[in-house]
Amino acid sequence: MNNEFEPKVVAFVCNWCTYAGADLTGTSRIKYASNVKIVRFPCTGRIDFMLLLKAFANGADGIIVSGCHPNDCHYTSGNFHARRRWILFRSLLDFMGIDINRIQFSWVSAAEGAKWADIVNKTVTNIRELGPYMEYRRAANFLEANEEELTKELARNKEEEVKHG
Amino acid sequence: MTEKNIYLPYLMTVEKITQEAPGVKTLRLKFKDEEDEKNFSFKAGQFAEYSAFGEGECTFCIASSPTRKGYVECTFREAGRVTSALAKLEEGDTMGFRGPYGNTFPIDEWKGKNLLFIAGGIALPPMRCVIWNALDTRENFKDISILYGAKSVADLVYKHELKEWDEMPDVKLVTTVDPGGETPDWKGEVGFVPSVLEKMNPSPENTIAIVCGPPVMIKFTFPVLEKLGFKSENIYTTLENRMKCGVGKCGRCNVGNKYVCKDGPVFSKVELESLPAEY
Amino acid sequence: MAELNSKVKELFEKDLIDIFIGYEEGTRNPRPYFAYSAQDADNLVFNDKCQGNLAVYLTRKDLVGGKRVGISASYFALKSISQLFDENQLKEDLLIVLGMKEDGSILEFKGLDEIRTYLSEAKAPSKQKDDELLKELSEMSQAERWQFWSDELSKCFKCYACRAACPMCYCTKCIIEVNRPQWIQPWISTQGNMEWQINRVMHMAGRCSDCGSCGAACPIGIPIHLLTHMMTKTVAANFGESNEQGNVLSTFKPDDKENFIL
Amino acid sequence: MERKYISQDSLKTWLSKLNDEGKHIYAPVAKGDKTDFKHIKSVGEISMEHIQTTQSAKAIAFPRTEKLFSYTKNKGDVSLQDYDSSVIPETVVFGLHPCDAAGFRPLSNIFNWGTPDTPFNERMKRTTLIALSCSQCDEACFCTSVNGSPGNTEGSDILLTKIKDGYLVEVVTDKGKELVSKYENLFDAAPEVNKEEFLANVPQKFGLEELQQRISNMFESEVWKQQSARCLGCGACAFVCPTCACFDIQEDNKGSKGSRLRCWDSCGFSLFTVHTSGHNPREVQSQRWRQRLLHKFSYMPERLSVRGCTGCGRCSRACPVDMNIAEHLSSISKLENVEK
Repeated sequence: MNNEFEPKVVAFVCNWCTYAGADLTGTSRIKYASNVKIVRFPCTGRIDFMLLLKAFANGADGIIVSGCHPNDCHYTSGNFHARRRWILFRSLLDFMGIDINRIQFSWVSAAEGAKWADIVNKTVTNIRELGPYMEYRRAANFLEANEEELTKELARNKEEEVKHG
Repeated sequence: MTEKNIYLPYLMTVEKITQEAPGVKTLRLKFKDEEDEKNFSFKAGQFAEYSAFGEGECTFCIASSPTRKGYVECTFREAGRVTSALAKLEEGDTMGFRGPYGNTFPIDEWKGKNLLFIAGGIALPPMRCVIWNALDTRENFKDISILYGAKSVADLVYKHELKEWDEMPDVKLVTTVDPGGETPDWKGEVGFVPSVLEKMNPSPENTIAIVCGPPVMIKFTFPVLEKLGFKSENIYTTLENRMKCGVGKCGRCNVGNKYVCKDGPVFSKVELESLPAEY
Repeated sequence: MAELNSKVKELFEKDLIDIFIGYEEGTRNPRPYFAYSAQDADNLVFNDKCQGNLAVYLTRKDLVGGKRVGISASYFALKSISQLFDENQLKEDLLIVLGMKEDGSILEFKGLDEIRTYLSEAKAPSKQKDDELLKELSEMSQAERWQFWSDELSKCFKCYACRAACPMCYCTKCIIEVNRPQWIQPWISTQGNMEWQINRVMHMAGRCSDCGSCGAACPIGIPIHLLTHMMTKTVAANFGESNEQGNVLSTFKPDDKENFIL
Repeated sequence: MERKYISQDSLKTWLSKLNDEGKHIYAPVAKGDKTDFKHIKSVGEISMEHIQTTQSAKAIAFPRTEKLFSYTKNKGDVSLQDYDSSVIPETVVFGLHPCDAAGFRPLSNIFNWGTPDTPFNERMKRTTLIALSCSQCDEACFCTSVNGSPGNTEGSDILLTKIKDGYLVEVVTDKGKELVSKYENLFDAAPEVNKEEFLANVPQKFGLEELQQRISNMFESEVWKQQSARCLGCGACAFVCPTCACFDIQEDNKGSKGSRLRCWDSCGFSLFTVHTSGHNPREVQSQRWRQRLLHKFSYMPERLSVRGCTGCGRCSRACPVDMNIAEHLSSISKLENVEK
């Protein structure tokens, strides 16, 4: 068994541009990292920031958020709204010490199959270097009352990590 | 551990699912562990906490009669997170059950009396438990009358049992639907429960009235009963309040210093009158 | 202060208001007070020890519903009032606002426009201490910031005093109470606590008056007002000080600048 | 009750030895201007200067969030994993004040009303309370108004009182005795002192009898509305209270595994009692404030034979809008026109 760390990356993409772009990547037979799981949304404006946090809490090591280029939104302005939200959200996360290097934002159009492959590959390489995102997951598992249990559990995890190299 | 964890539910198998009305289902539950079943008993009027694992717990009365052994039933309307999850269960699935909790209808004290059941909408389930209990021990009681009303014909729950009760020679059943809720072939009454009750004109003589329904129905039914000559000590109802623990600890369900989960859910009208209006 | 008392007295005597929202002397610091008559007006105080943002009471229906309301408002309360108007939460003809300047003088506003004009010209009270803390935090490494906030927020016991004290948190059902889907864990855990604050701050973005009442209200003393303070600065830096086109997050400019989208 | 003496240094040694034994020691630790109970690693962390910790010590037996049991789902089937009491460590709470120690009785009465509550009882069983008499108080303290006192031994296993350079040790229970007898050599004979001289002087704010006479008969009073007008409806008062025990039950579920959790809740929240139908028996803040006071001063004494308030004054200190409970209670105790 290969014990090398395989990053788990979740991609939140819009239906009209990036999803179609990712489709094109496939039909063009461009090979790219298989670590990404794509979640399709009607529009980037529809991607709630909580989903990103849920992804981290549930085991994602990296996140890609991607949609139509400015002025190309199927709904005219969804991506403009999304962009504002990301600007604020990203700076808030950074201020709270949540690792924003693990979130990649991008515009990928339906014609940019190669760009999609590139972004995924870049993100996966980047996350591979950063390693698994344990901090947020640990906070997710924290229950004060079960502190003792948690300590034991973490110790066990560590042992396993050591065992598996 | 020395004592039993009171929050740990019994595991139950969903044995039978009945669609009673739009959004209303009855689940028949069987204990997974025979030992649990043997040690379990309850009385008419008690309630329980039902859990859909992964979603949480919900409080309903036990809708089946204690005279019918081997299972418990609950009837509920899909309204929130837990009830929606319970409604999605299939026959053979496992759910949790914690109970029985609360007090009971003083059915033993009612021996030799007439019983008048008045229910509205989704409040027939708590009453169904007592009705079957009374019918299964029919010799203990004199006349049994049931007045049941719902918004529309479709919303009447326990349709097949209503038919069964209707066909019983020693039960007087009156069903009614709100004006506008009738269908062309509806043979029952049309009108709100309080006015139909007035028309029914039951005798208060040696009779216990058990009223269950939405607050507005209760509010208008009590004066009618009073007018008919029913004394407060002969009128019973059940209260419902939001609950989490079911055992008097979580602090939600009290009305004044009475806890619906411990002192209720069954209250006589006399008790109700002594409570502050906080329900 | 005597000016405030006589002004409010006058409002009652002329029968212009039914209730006046202000402060009275409290145990350690002044506390919110509601005057219902000219006589009550004698109890009103206003000084630099007055904490919180009185605008929070303007959306309390059981308190002010249908009443003609007067209020003594600090700079920050004025900002909140202006924002509440933008969000259609207040009625202009039911509200008389007395602006309380830092030097103790009173500003009488005739209508919302005057408040807006004043706010566009007035300088916000300085927040030197908060600015220093902000700087300190932003100079930390990401890991240190994580340590700081996860330590602080692990103490939170979710009493929601931050929400209750905030004039902009007037929703009758908060996101935290929505359970289908359950966006945020309602129980107390570091992650849930953090996500609660992230949601709170995101929902405040561009609406927050930066009054700091959330931090002042926190019984455990978690500096959550730094989050909103930081957000206010970020909003201003990215989208400018005024939001004439509407709330920051419900509008946009095609040329909004960022440097992180590939 | 056995009385002993321990010097400042020996006290530190004693606590260090208990810590070395593997007992979890919770003690007040200061950070900034707030002091709170924390699981300490060394006695050096302990702060003794504070008047009152921000939070009470109730979380030792009634944690903010606690697993009641866990389950594993497998298709339609479910298996349960019961509450595991073996993970609860032997615990010593040091430095709590008599008002906090007294708070464990109302808690215990709530959790054992009719049916015993396992998680609470298992934690209590493993907890020993070493309380510290109060030598100072502030304007929020009112223990003397609710039958308490700064040197009250009720609820404590051991009560320490600072006398000059050491502590008078009152060993109240067998649990306390156990902790002392193991390290007998650290203790000396108690000197002849009048303990009262070393205690804070907590002024009485209201007459308990006058309050009790009125409060049970004033459900419909206008007072609740007046008092609660500025209340914001947060849960700070309930969460810092040593006797507030209202809780919520929630589900933590991830994939096929999950747990049922109990977490703190407060009667001050607007949605605390709301029905599925949308009907809310306590619709406005005044009703919720009334519930808070009546629960503590009427319902609990009537049903559980114990008052739900020990006069620690935490709620008054924590309240963002200065809902000073002693002030409100004292105004109730002076009300006229209430049927007695």
